[in-house]
Amino acid sequence: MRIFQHYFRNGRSAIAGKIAIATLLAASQPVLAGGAVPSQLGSEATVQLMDEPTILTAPPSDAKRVYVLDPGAFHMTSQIFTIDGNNSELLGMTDAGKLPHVLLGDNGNFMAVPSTVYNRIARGIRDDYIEVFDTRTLNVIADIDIPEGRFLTAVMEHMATLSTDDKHLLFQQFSPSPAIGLVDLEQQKFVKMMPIPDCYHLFPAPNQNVFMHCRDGSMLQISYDNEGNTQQKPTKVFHPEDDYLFNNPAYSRKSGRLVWPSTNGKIFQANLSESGAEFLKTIEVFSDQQKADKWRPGGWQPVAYHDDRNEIYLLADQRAEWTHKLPSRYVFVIDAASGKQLRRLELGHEITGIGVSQDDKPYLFAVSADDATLYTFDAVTGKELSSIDELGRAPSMVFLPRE
Amino acid sequence: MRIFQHYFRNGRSAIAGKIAIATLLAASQPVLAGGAVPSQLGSEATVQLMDEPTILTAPPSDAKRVYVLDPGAFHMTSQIFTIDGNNSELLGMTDAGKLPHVLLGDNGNFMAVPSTVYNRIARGIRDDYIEVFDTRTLNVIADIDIPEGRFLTAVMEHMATLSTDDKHLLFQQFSPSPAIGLVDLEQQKFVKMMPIPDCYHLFPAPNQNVFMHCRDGSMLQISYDNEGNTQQKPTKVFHPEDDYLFNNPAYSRKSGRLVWPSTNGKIFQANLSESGAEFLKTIEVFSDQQKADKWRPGGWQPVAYHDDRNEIYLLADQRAEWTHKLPSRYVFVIDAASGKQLRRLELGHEITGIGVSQDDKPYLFAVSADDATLYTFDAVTGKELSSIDELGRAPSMVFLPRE
Amino acid sequence: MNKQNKFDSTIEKIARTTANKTGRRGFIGKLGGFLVGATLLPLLPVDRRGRLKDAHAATTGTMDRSGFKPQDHDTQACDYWRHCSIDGNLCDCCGGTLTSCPPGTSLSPSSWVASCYNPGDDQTYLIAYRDCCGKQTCGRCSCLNTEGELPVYRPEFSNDIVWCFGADNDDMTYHCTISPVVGKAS
Amino acid sequence: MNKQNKFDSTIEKIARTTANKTGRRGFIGKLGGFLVGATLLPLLPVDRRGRLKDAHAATTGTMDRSGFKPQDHDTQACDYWRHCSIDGNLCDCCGGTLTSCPPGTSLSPSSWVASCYNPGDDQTYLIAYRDCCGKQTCGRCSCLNTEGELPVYRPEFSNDIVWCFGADNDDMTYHCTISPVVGKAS
Repeated sequence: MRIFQHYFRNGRSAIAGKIAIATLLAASQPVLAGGAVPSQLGSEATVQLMDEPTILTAPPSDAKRVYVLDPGAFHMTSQIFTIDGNNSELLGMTDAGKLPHVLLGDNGNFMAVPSTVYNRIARGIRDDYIEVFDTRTLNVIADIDIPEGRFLTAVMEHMATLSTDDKHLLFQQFSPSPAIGLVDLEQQKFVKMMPIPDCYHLFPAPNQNVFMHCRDGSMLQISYDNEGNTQQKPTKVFHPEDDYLFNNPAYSRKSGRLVWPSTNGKIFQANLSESGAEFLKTIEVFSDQQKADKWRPGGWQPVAYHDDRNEIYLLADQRAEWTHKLPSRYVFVIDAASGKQLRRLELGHEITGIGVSQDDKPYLFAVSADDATLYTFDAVTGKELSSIDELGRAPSMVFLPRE
Repeated sequence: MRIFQHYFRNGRSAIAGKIAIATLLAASQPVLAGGAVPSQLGSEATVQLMDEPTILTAPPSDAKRVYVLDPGAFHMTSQIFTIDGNNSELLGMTDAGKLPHVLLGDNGNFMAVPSTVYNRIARGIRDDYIEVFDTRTLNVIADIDIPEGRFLTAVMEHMATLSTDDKHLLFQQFSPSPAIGLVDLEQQKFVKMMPIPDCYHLFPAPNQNVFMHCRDGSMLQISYDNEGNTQQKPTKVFHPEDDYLFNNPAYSRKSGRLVWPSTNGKIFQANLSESGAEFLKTIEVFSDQQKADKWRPGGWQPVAYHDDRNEIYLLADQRAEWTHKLPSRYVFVIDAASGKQLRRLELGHEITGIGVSQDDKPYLFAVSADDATLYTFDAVTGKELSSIDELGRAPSMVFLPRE
Repeated sequence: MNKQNKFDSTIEKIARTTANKTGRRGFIGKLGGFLVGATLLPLLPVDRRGRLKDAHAATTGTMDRSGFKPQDHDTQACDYWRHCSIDGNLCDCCGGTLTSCPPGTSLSPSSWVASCYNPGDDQTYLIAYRDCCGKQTCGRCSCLNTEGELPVYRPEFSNDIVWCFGADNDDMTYHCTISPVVGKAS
Repeated sequence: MNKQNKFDSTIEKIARTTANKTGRRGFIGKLGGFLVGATLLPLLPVDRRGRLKDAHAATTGTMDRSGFKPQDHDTQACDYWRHCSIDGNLCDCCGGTLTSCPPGTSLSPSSWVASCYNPGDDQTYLIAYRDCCGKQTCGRCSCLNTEGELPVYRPEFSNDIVWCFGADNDDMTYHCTISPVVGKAS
């Protein structure tokens, strides 16, 4: 919250300063852009209206606020849809560049978006940056330059993250060597690329700790100071090599619970904290009969976790091996403590990604890239409540505050 | 041709120079972009192949080379599809920004594309520029900065043009005041914004002349020198106020013939040359019976003209008034001398824009934004010969060399 | 057919008014005469029944070659009467309303105009379409209506122009369009 | 089912080879052993019958949950056997060919790999997918094949990465993918 207010006090003027510079640059051109109303248009250009046009502000974020990301298929521009999940009402849209991340901070009051653009569409000069948006006005409250180091992949939720206290933003670099980019949000500046071994994903823990998952099946705990100096400590190996983990696990910044399914139907769990990683008993989701009937998880964002109910939501369907990224029509709800199947929700649509609201009457949000539609279900009864369509080209991920 | 060779000699190094600067800028960042193959990938990153991958070069342009533009619906990025119209084979694609123009020079050997981008997707700092592409390699052979003055409208073919000798490129500005931007292609530099009255479109004539169409129904002949000084001379009024002309007339840079239909089915014609505009007898396309049956022209790029055959191709259908931009399923072929209907082609698809090849076995190319497909017809028999689909979001225009 | 004629005569009236004010062969006319009349009209066909939010808001009411057939109950459909000359996206489907821009966009003070027939009260109104700018094309509720739409050489009636003149930050980028009323057109 | 098993064992063999070379818990393995074998293989299933150009090249052969069912005659369909692990656009539909980039793109020297079964000769081959870069997403013949595709922490088998490392001008932008053969995988 403190950071957020800081943005409003100082961020605005910083942005205004940048725009002033842009204007100065533009003014040095022989002719200005079309900002002014052309004189030859006459009075109809600013005709007086009986209606009073305004620019809307969205209501404050709540537990059922949903953001849907449409990155297209590796396209150069993306759209983020702000949706009131209570009634599937669209509240606004936010633009981003190639394969952006959507990071919700301060209980959903701000949204940080690491993004990448090129000055000639898909070539020329690359520019990586982080935009911070007020989620009510959807105005930019900070624009932070970072090195051109973002790891460009089909968007993986946890390849960039806010720290648990929203003070820092971390993003992953793959090339030319593995590193984490550290950004100080309070100072609105990039700090350092922190070298790491060959590990992936970023799961924040309190007091400037972050965990990564490494190729060998272990986690790596990294502590960093404000200057980007790190201490790194590996955990034990927690999953076998032939259990291939999905690219998008569920992680709760609030509780530190990591929930990570494999393509063959196991779920690995850990509680991450400053003191280390506590690994829980592996869950075998499907019964032998279900396995024989080819039930397997699948989708792009296939798992969600409800903190207070300690429930895991897993996208699954009857499918052949090696079809783990295709959509699913069912969600299995699993007790995260016992590993038992609690219920199975039939969604009736081809679903790519899911999320669940963290309130006590949770809704399950399910996006279909095929339909370009977000469907909303009662997470307990599985009843479909509402939907909203025309969400771009291939919306594939949902994001909620506090998840 | 001379200009084109000049590009190859000098343009390349100019571009290389720009890229070198870009690289220097990038190098001053803490970390470089992903250009190098990451060391941690090991040998599989540059694995030796049995196949020999190459980068293709398109065959030389011919009369049936077709370019299809997909600007989307006022989107920030566009695609231009290079198609061999002989067989509907896709030869390659070219990127552009918001509402670009497609200008084919030197018998189709180069393509100049005036374009507009913003550094934060749809806001921030605007950049207008002209990219010149070699149509065989689709490489950029020049990138010319221009003032941020392009008139941004749903793409109108003749709001930018090459001069008849390919030495200059002209583009239209609307705001803050009407002007023509003059670009010297040989010198690869912007020359001047040349003030004009409230006129639109640019139809080039030899020896640094260009004609525009003005609100009052007259043309304006503009002569310009290499420094952008102009002499301006109006023609007579050639069409009544209530004959609303389509936004996309057909114009032959080769012959100077302008063919301009109105939404109520008249066709106005003029021969434009250095010595002025010669207006021809107005054609009434439809018979009284056809008018009673509601035949009217319609589409976004509704007319094409074949120089040697002196034939006009007009998109039309049975339709209500004020539906002039909706697609049509028929083409009426009109003798440009007599005004007689020669034949009617039934296309069988909802067509947005048409073009005709200028050879002696002409093909009619018809793009459907609804289908995202280019259909090819024998322009004489009307037989559908081939088609190619998946041409972006809403391809609406076709361009051919020498038209 | 009667309504169509009425509509046409309205458009023609605008055209003539424009011509009268500035001379037939002048540059761009003004709608001055109109505006004086308009600002005196107190009663507006503003939809006061609240918005009929349809959760499943696919593009509906798309115009075909049989022409624009206005309705007066669903503001998020292309055939809502006020949208008679919109080529673009309805802000009502993009996080805005019939007369408000979505959050984070900038409202252009400039507009093109059209004369739209309201089947609810059998009256024709002048609509000043304003674009909300500074974001990429919204993409929802895409409409191509051209009732009374004129060529680019009559820019004040042309919906093919990016109408972002005067928007904040010089952002000449189209997101969506709102349909505020100027006043009665007849 | 037999073929499926055979395929799986190939993938496992790759995985084990990688592990053996570098130690199971090492960082990123190398396919060295593979490459030596591959470069000795003279016979390749290159399609020498010429390209069967289909003028109407809509995306066909899309994979569903029943799995990848390869064919060996239409290189522009998603189910052509060499494309078994492509998430993206076939360059063959974008102005390139099965093994060539379209004009104006840049060919990345880096690649991810997969082991694909060719029903024409009942053999399995190692394919090194290379991305053509420097233009926006082609958009034609969009395929989502995931046969043997592994998570991002096994990047050499992951098709979710923009594989433009080493492309000209640092253009880390995805246009389309080609499917050259490395050699026999068994």
